[in-house]
Amino acid sequence: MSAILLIVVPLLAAFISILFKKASPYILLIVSFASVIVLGYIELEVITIGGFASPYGINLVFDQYSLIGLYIVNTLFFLVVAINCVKFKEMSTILLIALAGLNGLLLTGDLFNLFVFIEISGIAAYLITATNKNPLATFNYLVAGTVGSSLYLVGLIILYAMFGTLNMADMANEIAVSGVDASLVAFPFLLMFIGLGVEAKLLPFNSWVKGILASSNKLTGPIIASVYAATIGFVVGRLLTSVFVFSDTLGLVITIILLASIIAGEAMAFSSNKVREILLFSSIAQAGLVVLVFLQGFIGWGVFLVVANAAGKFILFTVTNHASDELGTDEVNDLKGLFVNNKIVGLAFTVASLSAIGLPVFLGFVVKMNILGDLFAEGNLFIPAVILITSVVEGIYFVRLLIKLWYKEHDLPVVQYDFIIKYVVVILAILIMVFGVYTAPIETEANDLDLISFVEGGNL
Amino acid sequence: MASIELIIVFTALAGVLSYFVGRLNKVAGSVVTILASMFVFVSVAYFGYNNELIHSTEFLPYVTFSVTYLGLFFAILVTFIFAMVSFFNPFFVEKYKYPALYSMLYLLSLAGVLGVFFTNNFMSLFFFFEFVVWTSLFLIPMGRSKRAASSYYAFSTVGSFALLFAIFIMREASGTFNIVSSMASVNGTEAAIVSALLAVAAFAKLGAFPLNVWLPRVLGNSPDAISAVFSGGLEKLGAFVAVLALVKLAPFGYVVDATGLAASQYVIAALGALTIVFGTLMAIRQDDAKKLLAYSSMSNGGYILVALTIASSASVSGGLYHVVAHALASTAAFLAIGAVSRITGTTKMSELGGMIHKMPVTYLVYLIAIISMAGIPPMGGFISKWLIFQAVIDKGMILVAVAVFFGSIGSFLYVFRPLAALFLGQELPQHREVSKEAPFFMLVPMVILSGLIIYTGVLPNFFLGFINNVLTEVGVTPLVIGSYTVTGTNGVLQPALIASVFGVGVLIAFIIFIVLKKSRKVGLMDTYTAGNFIYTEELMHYSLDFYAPLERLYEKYINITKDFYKRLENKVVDLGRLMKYYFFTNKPEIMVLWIIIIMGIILWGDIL
Amino acid sequence: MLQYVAIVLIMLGLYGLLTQRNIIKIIVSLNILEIGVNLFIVSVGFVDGGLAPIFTSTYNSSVDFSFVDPLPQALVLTAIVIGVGTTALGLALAKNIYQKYGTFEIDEMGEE
Amino acid sequence: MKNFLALLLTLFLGYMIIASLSNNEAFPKYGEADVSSRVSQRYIDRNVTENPGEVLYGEATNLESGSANTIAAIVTDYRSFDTLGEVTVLTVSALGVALLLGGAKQSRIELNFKPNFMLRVGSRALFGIILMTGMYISIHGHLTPGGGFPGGSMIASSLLLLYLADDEFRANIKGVKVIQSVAGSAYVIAGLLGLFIGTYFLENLLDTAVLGDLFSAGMIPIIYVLIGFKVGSEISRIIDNFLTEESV
Amino acid sequence: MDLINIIEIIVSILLVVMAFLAINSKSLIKSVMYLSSLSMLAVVGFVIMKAPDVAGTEAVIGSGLVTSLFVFTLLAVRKVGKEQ
Repeated sequence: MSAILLIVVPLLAAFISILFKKASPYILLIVSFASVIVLGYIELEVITIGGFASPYGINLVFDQYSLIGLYIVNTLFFLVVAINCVKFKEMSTILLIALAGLNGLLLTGDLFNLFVFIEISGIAAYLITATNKNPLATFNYLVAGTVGSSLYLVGLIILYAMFGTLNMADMANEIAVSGVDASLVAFPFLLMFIGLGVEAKLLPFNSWVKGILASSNKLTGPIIASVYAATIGFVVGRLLTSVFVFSDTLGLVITIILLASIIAGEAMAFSSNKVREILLFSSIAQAGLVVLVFLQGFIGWGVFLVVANAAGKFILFTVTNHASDELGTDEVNDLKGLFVNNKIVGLAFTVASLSAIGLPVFLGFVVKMNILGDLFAEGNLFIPAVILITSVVEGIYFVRLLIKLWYKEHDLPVVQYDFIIKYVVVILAILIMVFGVYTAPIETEANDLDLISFVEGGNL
Repeated sequence: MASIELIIVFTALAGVLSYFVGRLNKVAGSVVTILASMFVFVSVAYFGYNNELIHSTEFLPYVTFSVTYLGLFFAILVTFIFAMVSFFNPFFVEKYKYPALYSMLYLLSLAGVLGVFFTNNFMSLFFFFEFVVWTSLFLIPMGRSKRAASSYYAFSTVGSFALLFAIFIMREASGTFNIVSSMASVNGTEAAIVSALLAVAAFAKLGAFPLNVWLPRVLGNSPDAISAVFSGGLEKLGAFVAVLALVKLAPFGYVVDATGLAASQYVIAALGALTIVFGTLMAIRQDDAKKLLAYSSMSNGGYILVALTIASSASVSGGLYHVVAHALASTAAFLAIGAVSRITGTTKMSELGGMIHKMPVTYLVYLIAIISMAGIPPMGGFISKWLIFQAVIDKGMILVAVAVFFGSIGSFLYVFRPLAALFLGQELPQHREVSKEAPFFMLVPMVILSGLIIYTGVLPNFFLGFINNVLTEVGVTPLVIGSYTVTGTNGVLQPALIASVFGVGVLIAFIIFIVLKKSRKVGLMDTYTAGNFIYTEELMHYSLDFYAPLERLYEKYINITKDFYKRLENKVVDLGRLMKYYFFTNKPEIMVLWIIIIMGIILWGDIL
Repeated sequence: MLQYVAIVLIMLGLYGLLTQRNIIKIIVSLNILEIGVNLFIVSVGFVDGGLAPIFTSTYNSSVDFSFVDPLPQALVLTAIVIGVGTTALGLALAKNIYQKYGTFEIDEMGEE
Repeated sequence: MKNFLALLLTLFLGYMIIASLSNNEAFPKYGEADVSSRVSQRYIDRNVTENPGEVLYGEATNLESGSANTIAAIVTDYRSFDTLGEVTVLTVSALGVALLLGGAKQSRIELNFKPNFMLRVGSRALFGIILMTGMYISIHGHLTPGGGFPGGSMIASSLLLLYLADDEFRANIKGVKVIQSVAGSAYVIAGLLGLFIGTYFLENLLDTAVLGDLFSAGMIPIIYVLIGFKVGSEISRIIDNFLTEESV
Repeated sequence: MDLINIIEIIVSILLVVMAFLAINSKSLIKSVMYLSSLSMLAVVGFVIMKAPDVAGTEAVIGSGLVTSLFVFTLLAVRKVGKEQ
């Protein structure tokens, strides 16, 4: 079986489901489930499309790196769909296309093809967020996304003019071979970075995030904050570690942007009184951290940081957004005592937030410790200090939130969770704990990934 | 023979068991905590004292243990405190929101504490540290304040992360996480940074100035049993780290020739002195007995810091002895207050009085505890303070010495207040009917603790002998002790003699009190004031606000640290709000503006 | 020349986004930005005196001619179609916004 | 004033970009692009997988991509996957417009002018011509400039003409949907055929014949026609959605 | 100087002017019309740069369809405005 089916089958299903409105939720459910299952049966390879070899035709790189990305994204996507497909029937076709776009983002080995998939998944995301009933926020997202992708395109074209290729691996090769001064490629890389930064929620480019996630519902919250964030994380990781070359000034500017993103994100989360806002600003900070980690070249642990974040944010957003959908408010004070009668969901939420803070025995801890260790090993003391200080802030607001949600005497908010939400969040929480304790497979995998060399066509 | 690993695993499993038992029956779950913590204490103390603990590991991944005298010293002490306090659990468990969880977390944090003291690997140390923080964190909000938990989290995380930072620096220097070898491998600036970071960790755990805000909040607002555990047990984790930071690592900075002390020692001693003064002054002001004891704990933490930073044989042994003395005394005091609160439902001094009539044993326990805290012979607190005073004066730290003496006098001033307000004076009508002596099983630990307090005061040599082992291990000359004498730098102390003199004195006073009893008990209504008859049974005792003029002197300055952190928090909130207001509008212009600025910055170099 | 104009158009698009607070104007600015980008892409492949990259019978007789770069043009085709998709969506959203707030001016909508 | 400053700022940035690009020796000056060093040279020479020698109009046969229009070759052959994605973008935005502008559409939006009889009839006639032109462009995409995108859009604009000329007119949305779905699916299936019959997804299975013939270039005309239908139906749907509203 | 260069210069100037007008004009419909003519001028630009395919596509889609969508939006809105 070829990995291209992961893109094509959802696409075909989407085209077909235009005609069969009634059946479309089931098509969506089946296709998204099948893409998780199928992943186990596909062998790693570089797929050439149309029979034209790599720098000339488009290729898809199905290596260890994209396999992990596909697993996490498809699984989370399926879970989102399983929770929501009944409620959001009219979104089925769009969700199918979004799935195709996300898989395409993870697989593609061509920079222009990446742009096309950014647009596919981006436009699908605009529409998915339209279910928030906040058109202004969606519009803002659309403007930001369009500006970002236009800049990405300009950057890409400048690179094409300089090196004559659009393929990622070939581009990286050409840049290395031609030996041009790094400052010459700084500007196009910056443009592309801005384009990705918009989607990756980095600080000055993320004005859309608040509007979208602060009014998000059970569907949009997890899908934007978890599934999309994971995908973009993987894409940025691949580009940063394999293709982009950041010269001194550019590297410095981008590091400053990322640190600002982390600090401001945590500060903003700290100053918020609404659960969704807390979570969204926290995910801004995490996005900054993810990119920072990839920028330092730690592929393996960057990947698992993305995975840990995605799983955690999925639980957090699903739980809070269900509650705020039901109650019509997401003020922390109105949700006080939410978990007193929903202990199982509450435990899952607690696990997710503790993992986000980096408490031992959870996945987040393993990842954070290894990242810090690697940073120290590079003799970098400033970045770990920033990470640790912001972690304190992050811990404080999460602890505050947790205590408020767990402890209240009377007037408890009444929220019922469906059994499916319960199962999903509990399973994810258990996975977070299991891999927090049984770290051996993760460590081997991370070390394997660190050896990845995309220039030679992926790590097969 | 007993394996440390097995003890820890046993404790954790007992915690899980207690959870499930607690789900069935709340009280039964907490009884499990008593049995388990007693068992842990006995096995650690017995096998540890006889050097029969096995440190090999078979089940736990990544964790390695070693038995050191330092760890053993702390472990025995803290498991003892846990065991004693656990007797209180069955009586309080009804009141908690999640009783089964309470029992589980109690035992889990005990397991974590054991891990901290016995591991020989810094990463595991950090792991257990965090483990203790998180397990104890969720115990706090079962009490009165939810905010206390987040401030506890904030400060202890600052400490943990400072520790982590230091750990990673040491790992870079040595390539290993092993405590002994990685601490030995740092030198020069690195050692100074590591030592400073570890000191921050110690300060945070001890609640020393300026990282003190959490301690009174937590101790004052936790469930009563947990306050005792914090004050006697968990706070001592800070002392453990302080030994690593201040005694095992060399001090740094400019060295004063005359005294042989380095700048860092002066700074830490000064901060310790500030802690003492601040804690004392704050304790004097409190109305709530638990808060008062909380500030007292803080000021005693200052003693430990001062003692450990001087790092002479008298001071370190004094510091460690103070750890024991204070752990015993403050646990006893907290338990006594807890007993009162269990009976009456409050710990506010203004709402209590005359409890001595109904709770004489509790009164006695409290009395003994505060005598020890004030450093009056013949209790344990006297011995440790004697040693510390000597070391401070010997090193010529005049200002610190003033602070230390001030703290000692001050502590006498403040611990007397709850005594007068809670136990002495008139019995209050609202408590008269319900009051009775605490249940037998609550009295047991209190009495044991009081006995130990007296024992440490009369015959300190057993403990000092053990402490001498610790001293040898960390590289300090041991203290000279005879069978009944303690030799300091300026003289020889004979605690037993002092104790007997005191005993005789007290006996004489008691006889006089009994024989020449002049007073007569009357009811509240059976009196008049200035010619007026009293119609209501209102409180007529004056045991509050003893020191109002003194308080007025420093009223303005009491909130410096609290205000500082409040302001810091507000600054962060302001920053967040500003960022939100600035970046997250519905207009694309800010984003576009920043894109333009960033592009401009990158291109600027090309233009020039 | 046209390449510079393309960059100026991109900048004018950004200028529009920077100053305009009207939904329709913002979409217009986006379109200007996109046109600028498209012109820029094509200009990158332009060769002075080059032929349009289509084989015709004239090509056979005059081999000296060179083609302009066809790849950017193919990319621009894609970009244009994607642009119209975005614009249509933006306008549909604009209609929704108008239904909700009764205005196109962002400043008059008030903070959420 | 603020606007003026913003204008200065952006124009200055534009100047900076231009200056930086002209300082950049690796970036070719306008009009001096070196095609031979880029991947597109191989597209022009049609020698990505084989070496056909010199490519001559009307003579070269069985090229790897037999379309005379190199852009068509790139769009529907070399980089056909991009085009599939692009068609998807259009699909999703058409669906989105339908979703955003309300589901249960009944009536046309009222226009301010009333078209008269002549206009109606004339536009009917014109409709046919435009439609035919659109088809022609689509089908000849591999030979002449144009192809599926402008062709499809022309098909849609012929419908637009009817919409404007007749305020009662509504296209058969069901039919449009069928075209939308079938054309898209057919494109994907064409690709899958390549995967299952040949070896690669979107492989050009058919004989490419002589460069410059109408029936040449294998799959390219077929795919271009499919794209034409797809684009046409999507844009028609967008137009329909913009010109209708929920009946009150 | 060739004719084509002169045309190029004229088109360039007009492009900038149109873009500026489209952004700054007060009336929305005028702005849309300027955008349409900008798009038409871009078509000329594409032709100058030897990109007939792009030119055709831009002419039909960019200049034609996009403009009509803008106009329809404004029309629909004006009607809603009248009702209110």
